[in-house]
Amino acid sequence: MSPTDVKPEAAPADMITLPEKVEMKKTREGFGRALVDLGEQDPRIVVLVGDLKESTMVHFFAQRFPERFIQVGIAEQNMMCISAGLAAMGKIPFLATYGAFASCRSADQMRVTVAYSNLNVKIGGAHGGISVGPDGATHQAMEEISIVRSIPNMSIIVPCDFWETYKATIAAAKHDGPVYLRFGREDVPVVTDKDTPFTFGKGEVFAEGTDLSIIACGVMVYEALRARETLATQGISARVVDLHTPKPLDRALIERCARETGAIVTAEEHQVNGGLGGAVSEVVVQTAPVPMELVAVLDRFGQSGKPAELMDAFGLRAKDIVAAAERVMQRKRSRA
Amino acid sequence: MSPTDVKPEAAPADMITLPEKVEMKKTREGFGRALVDLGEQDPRIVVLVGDLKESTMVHFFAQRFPERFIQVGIAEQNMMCISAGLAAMGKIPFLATYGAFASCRSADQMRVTVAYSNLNVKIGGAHGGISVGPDGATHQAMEEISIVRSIPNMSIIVPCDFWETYKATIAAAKHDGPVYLRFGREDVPVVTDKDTPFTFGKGEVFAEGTDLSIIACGVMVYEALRARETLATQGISARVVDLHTPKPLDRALIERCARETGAIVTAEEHQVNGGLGGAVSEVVVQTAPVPMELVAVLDRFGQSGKPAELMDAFGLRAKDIVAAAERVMQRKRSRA
Amino acid sequence: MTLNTLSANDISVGHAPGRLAWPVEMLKAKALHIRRDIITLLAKAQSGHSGGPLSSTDFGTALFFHELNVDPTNPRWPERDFWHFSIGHVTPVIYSLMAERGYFPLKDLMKFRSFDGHLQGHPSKHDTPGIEVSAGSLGQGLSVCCGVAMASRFDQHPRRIYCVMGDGEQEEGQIWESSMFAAHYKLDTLCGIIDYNRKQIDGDVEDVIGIKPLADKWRAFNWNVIEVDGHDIPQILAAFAAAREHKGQPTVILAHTIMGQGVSFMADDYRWHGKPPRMDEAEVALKELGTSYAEWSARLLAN
Amino acid sequence: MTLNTLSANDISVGHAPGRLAWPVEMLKAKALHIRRDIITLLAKAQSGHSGGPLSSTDFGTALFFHELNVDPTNPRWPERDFWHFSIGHVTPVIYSLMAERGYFPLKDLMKFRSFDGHLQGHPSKHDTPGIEVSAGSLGQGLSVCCGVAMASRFDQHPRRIYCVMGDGEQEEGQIWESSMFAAHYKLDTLCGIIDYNRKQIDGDVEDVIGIKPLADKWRAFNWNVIEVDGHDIPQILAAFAAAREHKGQPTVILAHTIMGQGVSFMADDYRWHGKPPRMDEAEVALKELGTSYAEWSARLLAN
Ligand SMILES: Cc1ncc(C[n+]2csc(CCOP(=O)(O)OP(=O)(O)O)c2C)c(N)n1
Ligand SMILES: Cc1ncc(C[n+]2csc(CCOP(=O)(O)OP(=O)(O)O)c2C)c(N)n1
Ligand SMILES: [Mg+2]
Ligand SMILES: [Mg+2]
Repeated sequence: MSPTDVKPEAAPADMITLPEKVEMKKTREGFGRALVDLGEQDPRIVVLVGDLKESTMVHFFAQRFPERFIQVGIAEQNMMCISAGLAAMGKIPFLATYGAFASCRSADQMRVTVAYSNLNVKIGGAHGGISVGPDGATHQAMEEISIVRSIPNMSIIVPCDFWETYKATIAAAKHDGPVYLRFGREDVPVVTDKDTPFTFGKGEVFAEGTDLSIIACGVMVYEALRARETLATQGISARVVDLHTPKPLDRALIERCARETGAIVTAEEHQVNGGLGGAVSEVVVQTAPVPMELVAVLDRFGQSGKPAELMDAFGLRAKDIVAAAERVMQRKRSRA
Repeated sequence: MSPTDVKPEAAPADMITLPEKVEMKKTREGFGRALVDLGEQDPRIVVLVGDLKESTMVHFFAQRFPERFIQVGIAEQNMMCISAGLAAMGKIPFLATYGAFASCRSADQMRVTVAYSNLNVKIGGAHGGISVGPDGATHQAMEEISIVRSIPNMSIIVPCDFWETYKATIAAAKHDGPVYLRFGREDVPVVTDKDTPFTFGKGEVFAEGTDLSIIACGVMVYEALRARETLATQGISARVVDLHTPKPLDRALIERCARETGAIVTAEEHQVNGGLGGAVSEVVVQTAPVPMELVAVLDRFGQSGKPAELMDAFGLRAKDIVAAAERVMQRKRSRA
Repeated sequence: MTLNTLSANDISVGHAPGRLAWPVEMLKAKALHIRRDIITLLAKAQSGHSGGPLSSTDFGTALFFHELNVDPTNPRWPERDFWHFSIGHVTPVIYSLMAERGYFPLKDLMKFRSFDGHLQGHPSKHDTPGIEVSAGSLGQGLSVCCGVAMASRFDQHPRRIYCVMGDGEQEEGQIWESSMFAAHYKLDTLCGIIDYNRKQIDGDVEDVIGIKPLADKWRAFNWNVIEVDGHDIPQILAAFAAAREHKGQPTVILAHTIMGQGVSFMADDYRWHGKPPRMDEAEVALKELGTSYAEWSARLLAN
Repeated sequence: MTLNTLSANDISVGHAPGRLAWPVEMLKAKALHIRRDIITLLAKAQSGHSGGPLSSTDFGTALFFHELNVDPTNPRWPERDFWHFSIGHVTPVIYSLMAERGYFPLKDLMKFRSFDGHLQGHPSKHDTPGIEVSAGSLGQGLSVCCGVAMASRFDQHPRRIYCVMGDGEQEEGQIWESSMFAAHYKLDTLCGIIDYNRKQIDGDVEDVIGIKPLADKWRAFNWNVIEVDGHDIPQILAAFAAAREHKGQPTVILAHTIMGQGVSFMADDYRWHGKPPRMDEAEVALKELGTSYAEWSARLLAN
C-alpha cells in the first residue's frame, strides 16, 4: 500500500494512513535486499556474518557477491574488529548478527576500535525486540538503543517496517561513520512505501494531531497509528511521529512536539531505561517540560511465546498506547 | 571530617557541610578496604581480578585471604561467567577490572549469564569517569550507567567518595542480586564520613534548598555542594541530593525534588545520553515535568590530561553546575 | 533397537536420586526414548532445534543416567554433581533428559517454548527448576563451570562438573579463555564434552571457520583429551571413567557425532540445526524411532 | 653499544619513504635512540608504561627501519604496508618509532599524555597522524589486521600486515578468534609478533594465567611459528624474511624478550610494566643508555 493508493479521510495532510488490512513483511528482508542494491552500486560494500546468514538475510548478498562476503563464524568480537580493519582500508563493511550479540558481545570492540576510531562500520543487529518470540529472552535484544546511544560517534536507526529498513540501510551506507541498524525477526505491518520520505537523523510526522504526540520507533509506529485511530473516536487528536533515528536525535522535532501538543507518549519495543523514551525525556526536560508516558518493556527480560502473545503480554499494543495517551491527557489537563 | 565536627551555618538541617579544605582519598580504596572487612565477616566472599590487582585495590583482599582470591588474567568475559558459577554455588563473588572492560567487554556475559540468571555477582568497575586522566579515552569509562541500567535485574551504585564507596561495597554484598559498583581512579574529596547514612536504592538529601535541586552522583556530589555555596551567594537556594544508586532509582525522591523545588540540575561524570540525567529525566516527565539541565560529558570521548584539567575542559566543575542552575532558574522563572 | 531392558512405561526408575550407573542396554533404551521425546516436543512446539539435540542424545543419556550424581527432586542438593549445557539452543535434549530423569513431569515437554509453559527456548534459571545458570549466548558455559569448580574446591567438595559444548561454539574466544583458566588451576573435577557433529548453522564447521585439529588445540591448552564415537555408549562410559581417574588436568571428551542422528532425513544435514520437523515429518521420524506422535505424545501427557 | 653507523643527529635519514631495509648496525643504533626517547618522554610525562616499550624496542626498530614499506609524510599512501600495535599501552615505543621514522616531529614526544599534545595515553586515530585504528583494550588488534588483510586481498594488493601483540594479551579469547580466522582464510600476508617478555601487570605470565606452550597453541591454530631472541636483530630480520616467504599460512614470531630491556633496574621486573621512571631514575637509565636527560630532551625538542 502507498499513500497514493489510499484516500486519507481523517487528516488530509497525513503522510501515512493505514488501510484496514496491512501487508506484512520482515524488516530484516529490507536489510538483506538493500545490501544487494548497495553492492551493485558500490564495490566498497562488504558484508560479514557470524554464522547467521539466513536469519540476518545477508544470504541474498552472499549469493550475488560471494567475493565480497565474509563468513566469520561464531566470533562477534572478531567480526566487529575485522570490520574496523576493512573500514580502515576504505571498505564499507556491514556486519550482521543478532542484536543481542551485536550490541553486547562486541560492545567493547564497538566502543574502542570502531567508535573511538570513528570508522565507517555498519552494524546490522537482527532480532531486536520481544517480537522475536519463541527463542526467548536471550535472543530478544532490548538494550541496543541504550547501549549504542551512550557511545560517542555512534548512530542508531530503528526503522519501522520493510521499506524503512531498506532506506535506513541505504542511508547508513551513505553516512560517513559507524551506524547501528536495529531490525526485527517477524513479519510486521508495512506502513510506508518506496516513496515515503526518510532522512537520516530526522523524524517524520506520519500523521498530524494537536492534543498529544506519539513518538515511536520500530514496529511501534504501526501500533501508534492504530492507537491514533482509536483516540480519534474519543475526540483526542494525536500526532504520530516516526522517530527512526534515536541517535543523532531530531531534537528540534521533539521540542516542537512538546510545545505544539503539550503532551508526549513514546513507544518502543525496547527496555524503558535509556531507550527512545529516555532520549525524548532528556530533550523534553531541557527544552519544554510536558507530561510524558513511556510505553516500553518495563525493565524485565523477555520470554518464549508467540510474537503476538508477547506483544500483548508486554504491553506493546495500540491499546497500551491509547491507555498511556489517556493518562498523559489527564495529566496535561490537570496542569492547565 | 564529619558533620559533627563542623558547625553548619547556612542551613542547620544539612547532612553535609564542607569545610574549606577537604580531605582527598581514592574511592577505589573504599572498595578495597570494604572487601577485606567483608571477607572477615563472611566466608562466602570471593574476589576475582583481571590482571589489575593494585589498580582496583583488591590486593588488600588478596593479601589477607589468598585462598579466596582468584586471578583470572586478561579475560573479562571469562571472569564474569566464572563469577556466575561461583554465585550459583552460593559464593558472593566480587570481580574487579576497569569499568570500560567490566561494562563493555563482558556486557553479553553480564546480560545473559549473570543478570538473566539473577545471580549474586558483584562487579567492581574501577576507573570510571574522565578524571581517570592520562591514560586517555579508552580507559575513561563513561557509559556504565547507561549500559547497566538497561539490563533487567541489574543494580548500579556510583558512590561519591571513599566512605560512600566503602558503604556501597558492603551494601552490594548484602543485596541479593547482581550489582555493579562504579568508582574512580584519583583522590577525590571526602564529603561523607563513617556515619553518614547510606541506603541502597535511596538517595540522600545532603543539603536542603528550595529553588532547585542538584541531583548528582560520584565525584559530582562534591562539585554540587560547592556549587550550592556559590549559588547561595547569589541568593539561590539549591538542594543537593546524592543519588548514588541510579538503579534501583529513588523515584519518590526525584518526584519530591521536582515538586518541591520546581527545577533540577543533574550532575555526573558520565556520558549525557542515558546516564543519571537520563534516569532522572524519565521520572520527571512521568511525574512532575519541570525544567532540567544536565551536566555531564556531552557525548564525546575523553582524552589524556591531568584529571583536574579534564574536569575543567569537560565542564564538570562547580562553576558548570552553577551555570546550569542559572539557566534552569531562568527557565523556571519564565514559565511561572 | 531394543527396548528389552527398559520399557517406555518404566519411567520412575529413571527418577531415583544419586548416581544411577545404568548399564549400556538400559542407556540405549533411554536414549531412544529421549529421541522420541525430542521429535514429539519439537513437532508440538513447531519451533526449536532438531540437529544438535539428536547428536547430543547418546552422551547426554550416558551423562544423566549413568554418570551424574544428582537428586532431581532436590535440584540444589548440596552433594550434587554439576552439569551445564553451554549450547543453550539444544533445549529439546536438555529438557527431555531432565524430564526423564525426574526434574519435572514429562507432560511439561508438550509446552516447550510456549507462553504458558516453563520451558523457555533457551535454558532459564528463573523458569525451570534444575537449570542452575541460564544460557543461550554461546561460549560462556565452560567459564561458568570453572566458577563452579573453584567454588567446590574452596568448599573442599569433590563434586564433578560436566560442561557440554558445541563444535561451532569452539569459534568463540571465550572458550579458550576458560580453557586456559581451567588448565592453569588444574581443575581436574571438570570434564568438557564437545558435540563434534561437524555442523553449525551456516554449514560444515570446516567451511564456516575450521577448528581442526581440535584435539591438538585442547592439548596445547594443557587439557587431557579423549576422543570417542559419540554414539557409542560403551566408549562414552569409558571416557567418563577415564576423566574421573585423570588428575592434575581437566579432561575434554571430543564426542564425534552426527547431527540429527537417529532420524534418516535429518542425519548429517546442517539445515536441521535450527528447525523443527513439520508434523508429517515428525510422523516419519517417529516411525523410524518405533513409535507415533499419537502414542508418544500420550505417554508424555500422561506422566 | 656503538653509534658509529648512525649518529644521534642523523635524523632525516630515517624519514625516507619506502622500505628502508637498513643493515643491522644502523638498526642497533636506532634502537638505542628509541630507548633514549622512551625514557626521556616517560620522565617528562611522569605517566605511562616503561616495561613493554623497552622489550618491544628491538623488533619494533627492525620493523619500522628495515621491514615496513611506508611513507611517513603520507601515512595513508595507498601502497603502504600496515602495522598495528594491539598492545596499545606501549605508546612510548610506538610514538618514538613513529617520530624517528618521520610521522611527526620528535619534539611532540615531549607532550606525551599531555592535555595539549596529540599523543594520547593509548593510540588514537582521531589525534595522531599515522595511527590508523585506535587501541587500548587488549586482544582486538589481530582482528583489525585480519580485516586489513581481507581488504587488501579484495583489492588484490600485496601489502604486508604486521601486528604486535603481548604475551599477557594471549589470555584474551579474541586473540584466538582472530587466530582461527586468519588461518582459515590463509592470510599469509599477515605477520604477528608477540612480545614474549614473560610479564604482565600482576607478575609472571605463568603465575597469572599460564600461556605455555605458546608455540604449540599457535601451531594447533594452523599458523607458521618462528621463535627468535627478540633482542637479536639478525634473528628478527631473518624471521621477517621467512614470514614473507611462507605461503598459505599466516606467520607468528614469538619474540623472546626481557621486560624493561636496556635499563638495568627495570630489566625483567614486572613492576615496571605500567609506571614511568622518576626523574632521578631516568637520569640513571639515560646514563646507562649513554646520554642524559638534558642532552636527549634537547635533541627531541630541536627536531
Ligand atoms: C554468542 C552467540 N552467537 C551466535 C549465536 C546463534 N547460534 C545459535 S546456535 C549456533 C550454531 C552453533 O553451532 P554448534 O556449536 O556446532 O551447535 P550445533 O549447530 O551443532 O547444534 C549459532 C551461531 C548464539 N546463540 N550465541
Ligand atoms: C581488555 C583489557 N583488559 C585489561 C587491560 C589492562 N591492561 C593493560 S596492559 C595489561 C597487561 C598486558 O600484558 P602484556 O600483554 O604481557 O603486556 P606487557 O605487560 O608485557 O607490556 C593489562 C591487563 C586492557 N588494557 N585491556
Ligand atoms: Mg555442531
Ligand atoms: Mg608481557
